[in-house]
Amino acid sequence: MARVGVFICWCGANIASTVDMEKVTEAAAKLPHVVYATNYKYMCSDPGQKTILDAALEHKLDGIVVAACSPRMHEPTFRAVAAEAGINPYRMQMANIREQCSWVHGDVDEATAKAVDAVRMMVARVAQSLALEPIKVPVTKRALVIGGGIAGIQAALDVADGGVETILVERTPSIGGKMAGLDETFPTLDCSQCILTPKMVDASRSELIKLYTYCEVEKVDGAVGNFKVTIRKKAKYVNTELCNGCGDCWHKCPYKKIPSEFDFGVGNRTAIYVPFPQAVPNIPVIDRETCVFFKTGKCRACEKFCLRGAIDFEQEDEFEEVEVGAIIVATGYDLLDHTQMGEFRYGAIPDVITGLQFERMSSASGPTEGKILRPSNGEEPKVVVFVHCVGSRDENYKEYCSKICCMYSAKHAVILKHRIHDAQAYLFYIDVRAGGKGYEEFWKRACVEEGAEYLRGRVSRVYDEGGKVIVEGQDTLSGEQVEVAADLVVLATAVVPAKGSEELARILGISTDKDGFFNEAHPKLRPVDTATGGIFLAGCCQAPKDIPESVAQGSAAASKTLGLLSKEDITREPTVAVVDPLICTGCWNCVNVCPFGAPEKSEITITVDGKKVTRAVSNINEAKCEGCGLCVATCPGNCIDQRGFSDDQVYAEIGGYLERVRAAKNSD
Amino acid sequence: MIRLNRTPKSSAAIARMEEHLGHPLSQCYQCGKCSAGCPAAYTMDEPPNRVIRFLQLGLYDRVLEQNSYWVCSSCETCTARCPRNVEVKEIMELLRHDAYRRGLTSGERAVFVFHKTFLKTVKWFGRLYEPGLIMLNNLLSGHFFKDFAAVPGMLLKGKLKLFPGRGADNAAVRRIFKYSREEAPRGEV
Amino acid sequence: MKFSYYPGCTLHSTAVEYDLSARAVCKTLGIELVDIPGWACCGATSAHSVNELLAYALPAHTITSATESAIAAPCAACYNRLRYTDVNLREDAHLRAEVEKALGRPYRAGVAVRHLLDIIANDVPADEIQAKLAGTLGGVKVVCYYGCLLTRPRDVAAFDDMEEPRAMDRLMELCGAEVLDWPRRVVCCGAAFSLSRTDVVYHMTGKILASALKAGADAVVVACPMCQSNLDLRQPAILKKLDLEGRIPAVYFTQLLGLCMGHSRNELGFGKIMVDTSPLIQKINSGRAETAAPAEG
Amino acid sequence: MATIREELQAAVKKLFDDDKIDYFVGYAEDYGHTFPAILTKDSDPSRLTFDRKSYDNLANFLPELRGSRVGLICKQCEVRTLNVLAAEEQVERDKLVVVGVPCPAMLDPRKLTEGAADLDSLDESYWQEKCRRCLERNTPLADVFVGERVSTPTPAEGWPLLEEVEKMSAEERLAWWRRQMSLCIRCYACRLACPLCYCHQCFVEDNKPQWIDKSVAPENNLHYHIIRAVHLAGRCIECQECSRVCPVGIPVDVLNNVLSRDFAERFGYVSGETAETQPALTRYERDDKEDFIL
Amino acid sequence: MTKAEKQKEPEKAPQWKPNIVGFLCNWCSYAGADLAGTSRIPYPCDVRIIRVPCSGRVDPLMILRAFREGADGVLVSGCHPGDCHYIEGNYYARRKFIALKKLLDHVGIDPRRFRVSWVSASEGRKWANVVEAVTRELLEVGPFRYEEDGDD
Repeated sequence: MARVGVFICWCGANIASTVDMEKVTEAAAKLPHVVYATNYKYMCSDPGQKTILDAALEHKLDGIVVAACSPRMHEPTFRAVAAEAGINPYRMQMANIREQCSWVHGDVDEATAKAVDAVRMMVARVAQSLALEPIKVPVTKRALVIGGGIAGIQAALDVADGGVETILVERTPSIGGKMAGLDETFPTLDCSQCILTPKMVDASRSELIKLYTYCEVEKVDGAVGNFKVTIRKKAKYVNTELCNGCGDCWHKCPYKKIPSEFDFGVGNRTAIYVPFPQAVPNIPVIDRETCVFFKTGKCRACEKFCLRGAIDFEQEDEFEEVEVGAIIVATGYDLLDHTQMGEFRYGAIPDVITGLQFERMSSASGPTEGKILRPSNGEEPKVVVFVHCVGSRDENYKEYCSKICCMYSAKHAVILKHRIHDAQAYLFYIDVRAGGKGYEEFWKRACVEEGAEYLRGRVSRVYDEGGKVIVEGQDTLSGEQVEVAADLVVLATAVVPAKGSEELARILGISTDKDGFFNEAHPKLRPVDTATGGIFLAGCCQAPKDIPESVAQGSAAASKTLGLLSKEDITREPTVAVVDPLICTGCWNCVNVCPFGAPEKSEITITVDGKKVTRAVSNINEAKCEGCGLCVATCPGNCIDQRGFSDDQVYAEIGGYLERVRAAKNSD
Repeated sequence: MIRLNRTPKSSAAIARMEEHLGHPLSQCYQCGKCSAGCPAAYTMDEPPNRVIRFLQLGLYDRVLEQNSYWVCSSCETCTARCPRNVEVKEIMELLRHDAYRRGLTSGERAVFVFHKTFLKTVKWFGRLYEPGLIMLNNLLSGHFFKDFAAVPGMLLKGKLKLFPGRGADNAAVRRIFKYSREEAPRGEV
Repeated sequence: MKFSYYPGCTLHSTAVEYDLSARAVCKTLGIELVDIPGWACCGATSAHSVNELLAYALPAHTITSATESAIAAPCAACYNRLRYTDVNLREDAHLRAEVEKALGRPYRAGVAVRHLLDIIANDVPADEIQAKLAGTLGGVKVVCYYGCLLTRPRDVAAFDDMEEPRAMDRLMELCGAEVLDWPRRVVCCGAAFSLSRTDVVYHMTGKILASALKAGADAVVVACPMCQSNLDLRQPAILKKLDLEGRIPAVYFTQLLGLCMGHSRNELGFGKIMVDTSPLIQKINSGRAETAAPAEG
Repeated sequence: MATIREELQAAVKKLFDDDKIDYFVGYAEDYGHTFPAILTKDSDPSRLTFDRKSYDNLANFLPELRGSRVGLICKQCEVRTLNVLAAEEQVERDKLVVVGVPCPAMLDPRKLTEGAADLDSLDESYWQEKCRRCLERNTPLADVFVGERVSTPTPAEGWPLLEEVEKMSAEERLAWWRRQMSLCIRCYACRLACPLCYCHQCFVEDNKPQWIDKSVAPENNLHYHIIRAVHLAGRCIECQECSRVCPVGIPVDVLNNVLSRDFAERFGYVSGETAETQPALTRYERDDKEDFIL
Repeated sequence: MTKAEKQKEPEKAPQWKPNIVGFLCNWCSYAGADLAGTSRIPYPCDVRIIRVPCSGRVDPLMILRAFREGADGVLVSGCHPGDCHYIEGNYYARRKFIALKKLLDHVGIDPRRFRVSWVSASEGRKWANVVEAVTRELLEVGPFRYEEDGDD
């Protein structure tokens, strides 16, 4: 028999005015396991707590029931009291007789009966409650950042700044991300590369940051504090130890007309290439898909001209396993493909480009050296139409606002005016969302000082006629249909999660929203965490963001990471699932349903009928288990139980209540 | 359908207007607060913000065809409340100046005539002579006996003088009128 | 205190009671008013409507003709035009040159243009006014109507709040009136269309009258002859059109102030108001008697 | 039938001779009965047979033989079972040799009279119910096929007994099931015959806590059968072995059929359709239809 | 009827009250029930609440156990689909309950005896309404007995 003490709280008049304290105390005292029952005006007060402490010692209690407010209110308080009294905190249970009883029921008899039942149920539960100890998991003091754009770079720099080794994985040949390709940045018009490249260099020089460019995360095992990550190092066909980035190879590569991914097709690259001149690391890779040697077996021009003999056609993808304690995901964004949209003629008009293509053109280090030109004939455009919300705020494509387009379109209009003084910009918009520091002022500058003409309304259709791009739209402010004969049309297409993020979500075991952006743990209070411990988010992979926001979140994720990795070990609630391996059949239902990947397939060897048998069984990774109990309820063989919410406890609660009902029924 | 071309602000009138206002018309971001508070908007062809919108799109002549600026009462509610400090009342007045010069009434002949009459009496007497204004106005507008019902009472109470008052510096006033109409670049009555 | 006095055209005709009461009150308060020799019409509302230069030159003539360093203007429209002119001529040298050509003499910058309400409410200390009061308004209920041009725009007519002016309210409270809150203190009455688009006046003034009646006021207190004329002269016709009962006199703040200072109704030109003011006077008198009685008993 | 028997024996002998399998699971005949038999290399294959009384679902033996190379006679029933077991990783397909047979439709022992002479010629009225719904009689997964392929008649629709029960009112159904359950002696033959009841310890034997009372009160029995049906939800492949083996004749499979039919209608779900078909209760759609949640 | 019996009658038939077991998930419904309390929204007092981490923790065994122990009704309440604290526990729970519901209906147990609801932490009012509705229905259905003639 357990030795349970029941402590009933008046909560002043909050409970005592509706629930008969004496009756509940009297009933509690008669219950099995109960050796002491009392009531007090404010159990949570100092004297109230002292009452519990004294009684615990005097009556040698090994379990406590506090009948008071909701456990969501004071469970931590009374668990601490239990601990002080030398009773395991998990053998303290609260009967909720305030929020779910006295405050909602007016009849004293009914409320008192319900309170007695609540106490009965909790006493039965405490009697079945095991003593639990918090789980401690040691922490690997190393971080992984996935994605080498500005958010990832910032996160890596900040984590390294905190003295923690950081692995930065980037799938393209250089870090820098989208920001490396931008021209001037709103609202201050400072040059993107001028502010980014120093950070890229810092990242490459830091002793604590290991750059893994041209690499991808292949597999992630383990849990918070101890992830095992397999990284695929894609074959570069260049020996990075020997290469000094002299550039002879790509200058000699005969195949020069490959549309550059970095330039979004505005410029070309060779088959062996660095994506842009300021690339970090400044080491080329051979693109197997377009290299003539890999296609025909002939060429090897790069190899011939490389004086250091760095070209290595025999390279293969390699895999490396690293151990990290935390992961920051910063995989960024792509633009929605407007060539799937009929109103823009499915991309058939060369003079209809995207915002990022415009950036590459206007960038001084870009393929046109900063000249804004019509792709169709290479002439300077004089009339340029910018279209906001292409695919954004459109239920046929993406319902959400892509957030950055208003500002970058305004910036484009300003840049256009700066580069081509007699050019006129027209901007079709629905709202101008300029909610950042200096953003509204910048927008005003674009339309008042730089003469950008804003037309409130959507573009209905674009077509080419007589060498012009005719843009048909509506100016809802005047109520008039308008038409512009443009030389160039720039589409602010919707920001979408980077290609492959859904696959990465699966690998990491984190969830995505309906649009494929990674989900934060709480939209307001935990915007940097994911629901999976130890995995944090930064930048556009979570939602569209501009540079300052991406940097801020990168730093925030870094600070979360440092906080986590500053501990020797992590303490977790012990209310996790446990498998009985002797009866587990390895049907993997638990593995299938667990949202956190906590049940893992493992084996045990046991002796059955004198023979050693190896069986496949499930094993719960306590570091991953969040304690939802889904596997427990799913296991058909009742092989899994949950500590702190065990079958025994629930069974006891049901019985504690219905025993009385059955007795009453039988006496009829 | 408006066909927007490279220089929508090519209209000289609009360029002059912007120079006069001291700010470009694009200063207006079409929030509509001017129209929201305008006591005369109810009788305008287009409310003030629309007038500005048409001007932004270069449709100066279309604006002149509408009555909005004639029925503006110059109460300045718009200008006073504009969050972007657009000189809305000023825009209306500039439109009136131009229309007056061109003799465009846009369906508001009575208003047009009133201003003409008013200035005539001021020009003649140096000060406003109300009975004269009423009579002349009615004569020119064709409403011969309008508002005369009130006149006997007003006369009884000594509110209307039968003869124009004296004392104004008539010579100075005539000089002002002459100069404003004939020589001044900003005048042209 | 000495001011050049610019009554404007209306105070010499339709608003003669404003002129009478303004002079009487100023005298009591020791404000000396000096007539401006050869003053001319300010041009409102037509000059600025149709000819910009005229709109500046006419007020400039009057300002330049003033003999004192400050002008007191009782009419809100005149005040507005004069201030506009002064502000713009000081800021715009080119415009000033044009105007001076029209005037044929240099513009006299530096003359302060003040509205009479501004002077009485802000220059004369409240206790000084209080000292001159011989009686009260006996708790009569009034709404204060400032009209559109008295406080607008912000940087031209800067003596009171643009949307919620209180100068007149304070004066009336000082006089012992119950000043009611109402939403139309700065709404335009449509004076510019008094003769040309009477329907517009009916619409705009009608809203003001209806609002004042709804507030339960015994009188509308005004500081502009244009407003008064619209509210007063056209009131019977407007209320008939709106199908509203009752009459509400529109009186000048100077008239009520003068009444409390002991000037006679005749002196203040109460008889010149078209809407019968005797019920108002009666209320004031009975209110005075009520407040006085307990003090005696 | 004689030919299939010889072909089968030859095929099994070859599998053992070629060292492809450690065990062979099939049917043997003795004393005029057909019963399951597990053969090793040393066993005599001449008793192997396959006829219309080869009722048992042989996949039932697979979890036991996990880890060994097994040859197995597969009717359509076993094929679907294999898929479910494969999805639940209870069998390793690469260690399995599926011996396909043309299924002639199994007879319902309760409909057979003593000494019926020619079993081969008995018509539909003697068949087991499940055989009327058979989708494919020629073992689609077969690695080795013995005998001659047969044509599959158009599958019958409907669940005769289930529909009959459903015609009753709620009170009548409760009474009917109570009567059925009062017969149950908790011998667990249903569980034993079921190829998908492979738990090392059944929930009903779990006494920590004792969710379901051990005594044979009808409601305890009903709860046992309901939970068993829940555990088989989206897994039961309707072989009806549970009912066939029930010594007191409770049509246990009706409860399973309730869910088989409902899941097919509601989720478009067919258990054991492929080896990748996950158990229905271990997956979900965001818009799963239901009409009872407040 | 004797006089004594007549006098006894009102005492012997107190109004019958249903016994309802409620399994509430800790994050949404339990918090929602707390909110009904803090908002002082009254509702019938016949539900006894068992706190579970997630509606996905509720095993059909628990529901049948409650009936076996004499409950007249069982109510399971969790987070709305898409809002589960554990991301997707309630989706699995929903499927499980669809199966159980179907079976209970089939064997002739009144469908009103087993209810499921989605109540979020902000839906104190909804919780009160749910209890109200469930209680009202059970009052209509009456006490639950498997036994035909009271044997056990």
